Amino acid sequence: MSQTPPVLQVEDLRTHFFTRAGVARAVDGVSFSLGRGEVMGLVGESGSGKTVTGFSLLGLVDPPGRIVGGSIRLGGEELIGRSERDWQALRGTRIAMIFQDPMMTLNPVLRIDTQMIEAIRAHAPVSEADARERARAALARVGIPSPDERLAAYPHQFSGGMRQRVAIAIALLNEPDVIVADEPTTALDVTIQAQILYEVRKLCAETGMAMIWITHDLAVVGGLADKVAVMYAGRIVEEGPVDAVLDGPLHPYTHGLVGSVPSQNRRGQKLTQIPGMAPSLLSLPPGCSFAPRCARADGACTAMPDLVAAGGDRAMRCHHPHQPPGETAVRATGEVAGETGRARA
Amino acid sequence: MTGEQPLLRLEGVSKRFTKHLDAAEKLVNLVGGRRREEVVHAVDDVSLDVREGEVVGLVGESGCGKSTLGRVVAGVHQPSDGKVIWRGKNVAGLSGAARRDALLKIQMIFQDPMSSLNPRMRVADIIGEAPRVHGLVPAAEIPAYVDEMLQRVGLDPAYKTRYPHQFSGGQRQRIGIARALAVKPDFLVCDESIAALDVSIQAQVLNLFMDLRTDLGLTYLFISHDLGVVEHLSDRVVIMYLGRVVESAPTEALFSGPNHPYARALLDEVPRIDRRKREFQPVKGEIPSPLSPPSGCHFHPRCPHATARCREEVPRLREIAPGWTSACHLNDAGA
Amino acid sequence: MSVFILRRLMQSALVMVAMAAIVFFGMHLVGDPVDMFVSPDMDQADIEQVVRALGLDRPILEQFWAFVTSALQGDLGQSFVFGQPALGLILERMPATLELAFIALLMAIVFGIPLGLYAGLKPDSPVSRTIMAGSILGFSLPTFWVGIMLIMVFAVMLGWLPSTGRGETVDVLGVPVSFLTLDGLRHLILPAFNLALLKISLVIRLTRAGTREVMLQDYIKFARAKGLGRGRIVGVHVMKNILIPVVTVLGLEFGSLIAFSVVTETIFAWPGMGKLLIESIQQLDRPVIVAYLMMIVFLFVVINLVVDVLYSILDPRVRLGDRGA
Amino acid sequence: MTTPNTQPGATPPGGAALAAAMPAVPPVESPLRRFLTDFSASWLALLAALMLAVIILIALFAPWISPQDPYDLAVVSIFDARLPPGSTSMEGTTFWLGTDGAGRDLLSAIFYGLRISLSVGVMSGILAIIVGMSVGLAAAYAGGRTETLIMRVVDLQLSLPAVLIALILLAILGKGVDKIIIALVIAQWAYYARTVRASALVERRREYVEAAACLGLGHARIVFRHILPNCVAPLIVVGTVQTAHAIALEATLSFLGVGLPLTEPSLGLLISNGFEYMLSGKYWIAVFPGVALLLTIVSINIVGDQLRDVLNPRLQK
Amino acid sequence: SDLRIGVASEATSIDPHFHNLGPNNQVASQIFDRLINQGDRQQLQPGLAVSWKPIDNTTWEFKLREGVTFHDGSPFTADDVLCTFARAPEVPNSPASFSTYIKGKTFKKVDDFTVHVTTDEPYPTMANDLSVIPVISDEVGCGATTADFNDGKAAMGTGPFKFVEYVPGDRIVLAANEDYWGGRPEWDKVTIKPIKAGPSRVAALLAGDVDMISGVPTTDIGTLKETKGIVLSQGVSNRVIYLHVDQFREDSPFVKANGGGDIKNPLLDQKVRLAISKAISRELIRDRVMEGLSIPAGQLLPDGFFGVSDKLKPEAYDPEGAKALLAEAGVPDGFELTIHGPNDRYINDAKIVEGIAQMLTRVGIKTKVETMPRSVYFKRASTGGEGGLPEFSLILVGWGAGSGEASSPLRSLIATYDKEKGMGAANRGRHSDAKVDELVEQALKTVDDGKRAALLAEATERAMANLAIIPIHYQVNTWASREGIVYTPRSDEYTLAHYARSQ
Ligand SMILES: Nc1ncnc2c1ncn2[C@@H]1O[C@H](COP(=O)(O)OP(=O)(O)OP(=O)(O)O)[C@@H](O)[C@H]1O
Ligand SMILES: Nc1ncnc2c1ncn2[C@@H]1O[C@H](COP(=O)(O)OP(=O)(O)OP(=O)(O)O)[C@@H](O)[C@H]1O
Ligand SMILES: [Mg+2]
Ligand SMILES: [Mg+2]
Repeated sequence: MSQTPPVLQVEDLRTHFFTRAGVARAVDGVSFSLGRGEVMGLVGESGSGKTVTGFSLLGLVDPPGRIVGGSIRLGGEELIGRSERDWQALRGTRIAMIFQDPMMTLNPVLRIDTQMIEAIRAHAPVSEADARERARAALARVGIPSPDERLAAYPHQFSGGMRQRVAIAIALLNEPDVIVADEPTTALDVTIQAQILYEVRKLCAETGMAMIWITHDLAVVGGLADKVAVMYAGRIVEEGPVDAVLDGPLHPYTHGLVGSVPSQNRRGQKLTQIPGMAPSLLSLPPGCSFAPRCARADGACTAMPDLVAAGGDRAMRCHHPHQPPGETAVRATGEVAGETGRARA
Repeated sequence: MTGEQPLLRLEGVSKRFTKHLDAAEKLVNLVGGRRREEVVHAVDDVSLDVREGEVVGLVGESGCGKSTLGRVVAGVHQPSDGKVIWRGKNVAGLSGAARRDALLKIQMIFQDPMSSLNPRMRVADIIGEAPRVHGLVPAAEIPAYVDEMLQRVGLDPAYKTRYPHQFSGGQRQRIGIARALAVKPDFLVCDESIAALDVSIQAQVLNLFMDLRTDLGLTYLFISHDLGVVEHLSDRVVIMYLGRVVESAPTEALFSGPNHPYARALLDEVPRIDRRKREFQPVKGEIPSPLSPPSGCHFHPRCPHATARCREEVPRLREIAPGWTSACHLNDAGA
Repeated sequence: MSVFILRRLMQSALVMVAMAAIVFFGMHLVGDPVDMFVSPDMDQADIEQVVRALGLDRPILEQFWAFVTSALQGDLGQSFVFGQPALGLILERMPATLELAFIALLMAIVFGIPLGLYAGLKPDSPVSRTIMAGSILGFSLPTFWVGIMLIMVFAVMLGWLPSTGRGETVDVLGVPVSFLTLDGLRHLILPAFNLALLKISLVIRLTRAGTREVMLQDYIKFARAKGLGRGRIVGVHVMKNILIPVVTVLGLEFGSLIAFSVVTETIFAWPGMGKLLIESIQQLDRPVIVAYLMMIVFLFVVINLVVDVLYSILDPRVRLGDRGA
Repeated sequence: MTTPNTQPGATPPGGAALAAAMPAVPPVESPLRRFLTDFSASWLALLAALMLAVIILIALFAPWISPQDPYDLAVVSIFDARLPPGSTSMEGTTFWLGTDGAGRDLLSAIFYGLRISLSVGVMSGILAIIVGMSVGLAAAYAGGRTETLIMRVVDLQLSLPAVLIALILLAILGKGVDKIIIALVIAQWAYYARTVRASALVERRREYVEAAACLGLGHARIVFRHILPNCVAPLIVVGTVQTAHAIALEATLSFLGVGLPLTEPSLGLLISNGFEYMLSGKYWIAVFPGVALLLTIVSINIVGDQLRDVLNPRLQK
Repeated sequence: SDLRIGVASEATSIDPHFHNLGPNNQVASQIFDRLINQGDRQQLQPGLAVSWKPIDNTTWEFKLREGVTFHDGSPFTADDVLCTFARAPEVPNSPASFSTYIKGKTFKKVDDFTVHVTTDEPYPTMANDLSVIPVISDEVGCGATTADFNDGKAAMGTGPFKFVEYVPGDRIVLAANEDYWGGRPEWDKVTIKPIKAGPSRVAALLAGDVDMISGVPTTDIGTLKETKGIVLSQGVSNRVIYLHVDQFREDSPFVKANGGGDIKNPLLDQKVRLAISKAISRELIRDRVMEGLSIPAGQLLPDGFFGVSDKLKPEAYDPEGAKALLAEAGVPDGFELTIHGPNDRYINDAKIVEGIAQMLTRVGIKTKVETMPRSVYFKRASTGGEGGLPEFSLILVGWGAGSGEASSPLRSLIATYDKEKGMGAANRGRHSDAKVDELVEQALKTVDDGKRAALLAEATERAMANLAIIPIHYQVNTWASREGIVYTPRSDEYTLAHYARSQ
């Protein structure tokens, strides 16, 4: 996968919010790249900057926020510094987004067909009938039964799961290269979430779209993604293939995160807990922002660690990382890695 | 189980929410209209025993009646049918102080740490109000008592003059727990109590629950849709679907092999960090409207094994192994 | 929907009865209409004759009963002052009031929505701040004061527009309207604007608040993520959403326009039913006051009903049968 | 391993492992302080608040700061009627804003008028709030048929414009401060009832109410100690706007001749009297009270506007 | 040419007999004639009758004008007169009919142009009575309903103008009667617009929307005088503004001792009433309240009207004298009093009340003011008190003598309240003086004009000496028109198109 040139390459992306209370560095030096058909999970606590990263990729950051630096290259083209008109042409065609709350992402007073057809006709001079046909096909593709009737319905006539499918169908309409999915299943029921995950995976495999799946649920990432990036306070602190990261987290934060998932632990036992809470982005400590909550932190942590490669496509940002679970264990099966993880906890 | 009196017993508890017809609708009916009262069977004939010190996990999809059942247990709702029996006494039959005591012994911990605390009250009042009103603690000792409660849930008593909005989500949840503990309950109903918390905070609160259980010998009804959490915490798991209990089993047994097709679907298809990249075979369809639930077994439209009988006859909950009950016609076929 | 309408009608009937009773009995507590009418030269015998003729000598309950029975047959009594059926008097003057209110409504929409939209889309620009400051002013100025000022400036000082009265009318479907003639239109502008001012401010504020709120919604962001242009987003996604509250509120405000026309009509000598009401109050013409109220309540019932139906048409989420419980 | 304690004091005493896990608490900003900073974000609002304060002070202290007691017929003389601003009376006092048709010093009349207008607005506001609040709370908390019934009445009342209601009521009741207050209360209570019910309904569904029920607290306690304080913010917003409305309404009614008696000249009545002088060149008789009324209503409305923005959590930044 | 008039109050009907009310009579006067028309000072002039005289003690003979036609061309005869007087008292739903002027009279047609009217007793005011009743046409009018008049079907008279259109609330349009017996009027078309609010009316004139307005507010007179292109016409009215004083109760509800205690009603004492009269500066009221537009009054009708006394002068302003009188009457420190008045009835009514209160306060009578709309005021003033008696102690009222004779106010305001006899109907102070009653009754039976006038004057003098009422002033009415139009002011305050002339 790393052989083919990446569809999306993000480097040192920085998006800041200039609020009355100060500058919130919501995204502060995020870098990653995404290959064709690749699914990347972006995990992190609430407020760590996941959504803002997603918005930045589509140029949708509203004042008081602003992309202050870095580079986003989509298929080799630099997006930062483009005009709003250029962005508009890109959105929905080359890069699309799905939001968390399916109840809120569709305009409640417009019919589904209106909302779908406009998305097609905004980008190509397609006839109404053709656009409708494409919309119908898109609905069918995401598993909505009797799409013809559904086109004429209003969003409130759909359940949450159906709405999210419609949103996905809209994102797919113009077959973008990259889809940013911002916690699209968090608000849904477990069984519905399973259905959507199933369909999304199928679609990615079929169309070769790359996807960034934003979530705070490690289990979903484990089930869906090829690789995972863990964000903390606006920065990516660890990145790598899913199995490797979940089985052998290097960064203490990732380590704590994985350890706090109950099913990783033996029943009834105390969970690993990360003390404290996420820092305010307005007053980040100098150096490693996780240091105040980190059991391993020492004086060195007052200096900002760089994102360094850790072998096996992995990278992390820590002065005192956990050891990978033995040279041999890195490639070990999930079972074994799970055991070691638990033993440590 | 026999002989030993359960701490809490639900006998055929139902809770219906009815929207009555108004005069205009009745009039329309008189002239041949067909307006019906809308009845939601939020909880439908649920029987359940909870023994002292036990942690019972209650899972199910959204709208299946988990919270309603929790509220009935906590005494916030009166059951439409059936009995809630607390330490052998029907709560509905109690009155005065006895009733109040029974009510106080069962406390609830809520989902949303923000909305479950009155934003206009200081922490000290939130926690101290009930003990003071009920005279559980002499008025002079309330401040010390509040401090004690705060410490118990791991908060600095110095914060007690603050308002809820000045705390983080996890801290607020602790305040909610302290408020419940302040009336010295025996039984906690936790309704999605960690769902709204951040990943790293969830573990803190879960650990607190486990500590309280060992320290105070509390009994829990733990409502959650996160199977991982339920598995981790509970001794027994009850699975609900559209107001009915479909399966109830000891945790280990259930997670090793659920009996009801719905339970199986739920357990299988939910992503878990230790089972990655499995091929999903999700249950089809969505949870039906509780206003017009399917006939017979509520699950039959989504069930891969549904038969004609499932469409007509409501399956009864029957014991398939000691302490393990399930409501599925397939069990009869096998038996 | 039919249930909804039925429910409304039942409630309205109840209100009308209650209203009639309250006003009927209330009106009998104040003053003595006969004192208002009789000419000074009349002696007591003549006066008593009038009292008898108007039926005012009978016990109040009997009078009420007579009123109710004839009201059920569509007769709301005879005006003391005009000696004509009160309802007829009101209906005769209704077109003038409705016309005024309609034009005012139109002005509110034509001025209010674009300004409000602008202020909502650019909440921090100086123009928006000016619009909002202006709207607060428009909101605060008492109608009667503005009316006087309008006459002062546009009729007296500048002489552009006539000061009072209704201009030339032409009959459309038997209803006299004045907006079709130049003279009529000229007479209409000032009072209509006077009446509209408050509503313009209201629409501006409503539109602005709606716009600001809608612009924050996820679906707007999603529409942008689809690559839609600003024109389409504002013109379709935002507009359709804000139109719902604006139209409903405006519909309901139509009623208040009719009510406030009492003030405007008095100042501009506009021959509508508001002026009739004020005069009837001053002259204690009880039957007209009671009939006016019944009429107004009825009108409002109709307006509310229309607004609700309109609302359900505009907003797909609303199903009328479900409301009210 | 040294744990850099960047926020000293954040770790509570009480050695449990749990306590050690305690995160720092955000710096305390008292609600009042936050409210004040938010409110003063707009200089216009600040100015309006200041103006309102001055107006209220004037109204409160009118008898002490007015050059003349405009009700004292022994002082007021029609000799001094309709003097332009800056004239001096027979007795030598200066009428800074001139005099009206009865020879009252306009400045004093405006001060007293403010007093009456404001007290009519505020009194009716307070009474309407009390009535509306009780009704709204009762509706929200009782639910069911009671609520339906109450809300129907409220809806119907709201569908009839306040001017009309007040107009008819005053036609029945007659003139007088008490009468107009009654009329305004009847015309406006429904706004408060609706507001309170709306927010009480929201609050009632909040989990803290359920928690209170779970803790065995009584209904009255839940309603008044828990629900009510949380409904106050929208009530304040509606209250300010409605007070401004009430003042304008009173002025309008006085203008229409059904409001206050001549001897208790509110600003509305002063304007209404001045209306007669509109074309006579004696502009001051109508214009100065008009400006006073305008300043009052505008400043209340601006303050109300800002309150709405500040108290509305949805628009909070 | 056309004339557009803005008037203060609206006619409620075109039916001339529906309501005996100023605005209605004003409109009727232009469409219909009376047997005897009233001139600008209400002097009697031949109308449809060319002459009238008593032929014996109880019979009056009216000779009718020949050759007069109604607007539809039909000739006017005695039949029209008879049917008119038959219909006038009988109009259904009439809130105030003309029956007062007709009852007790029998009409007889002698020939087509002679009518005899007989009464039981001598009836000197016959001509005055019949000068207020518009004559309608036998064919179209007498059988018609009020509605028929309003939509024009029956609105057919012999007057100077023909009915064209009536849009209630908005306008009445009239056209010249080409064949008017008194000569074709100057205006081809007359539009009468009711514009109630004074400033609006003035504004309409200034804006050129109307050519002439009636009831110019006193406040605007100064400006209008100075406005180029506007001319004013002013004339004294038959309306006297006066105070009624409670003279029948020992404890009057609105009179209190200083400090609020009860007190024997001092108003019963003529000296106190005189003190009040002396305390009031009628000149000041004229100058400061009425903008010069009133004439201080010393009796019931202005000079020049029938039956007024030439001995009576307005009471001079004398505060010291007033204080002395109060002291003499045993209330040297005055007392507390509330004066009541309407605020929407007479020119500047509320302000006058307030001015009076100021003046009374200055002589020691601490006076409060309460004004109210007439809809409330008159009922309370007449029957609002205990037992249906007048409620107030001191009130401001006005009286316009419709017939232009002193007998009208004497009979209604001064004569002892007596339901049976129909006397003192508006005597809200319940002043009672047998001597005055006797004089008035005698006058009402005296046909000889000279004797009657003397009797009326004597009654007036006696009543005024006793301060049965306290007259304040006579209103002066003002019309304003654009330059080129002059209006001859009428003392009955009517605005009639044929009294307006272009120059
Ligand atoms: N409009 C804004 N104004 C100011 N700050 C903002 C704004 N939007 C986001 N931020 C800041 O950016 C930070 C990151 O927000 P973001 O929404 O990306 O978090 P997230 O990781 O998506 O969290 P969640 O899991 O809760 O969705 C937040 O802490 C917030 O302070
Ligand atoms: N007060 C109420 N009035 C009417 N219906 C209600 C009420 N409370 C709950 N219901 C209905 O009862 C059903 C069960 O609701 P409940 O809240 O118990 O579900 P739940 O299992 O807790 O769902 P979730 O996981 O979303 O919290 C739902 O269909 C809901 O609409
Ligand atoms: Mg997010
Ligand atoms: Mg729930």
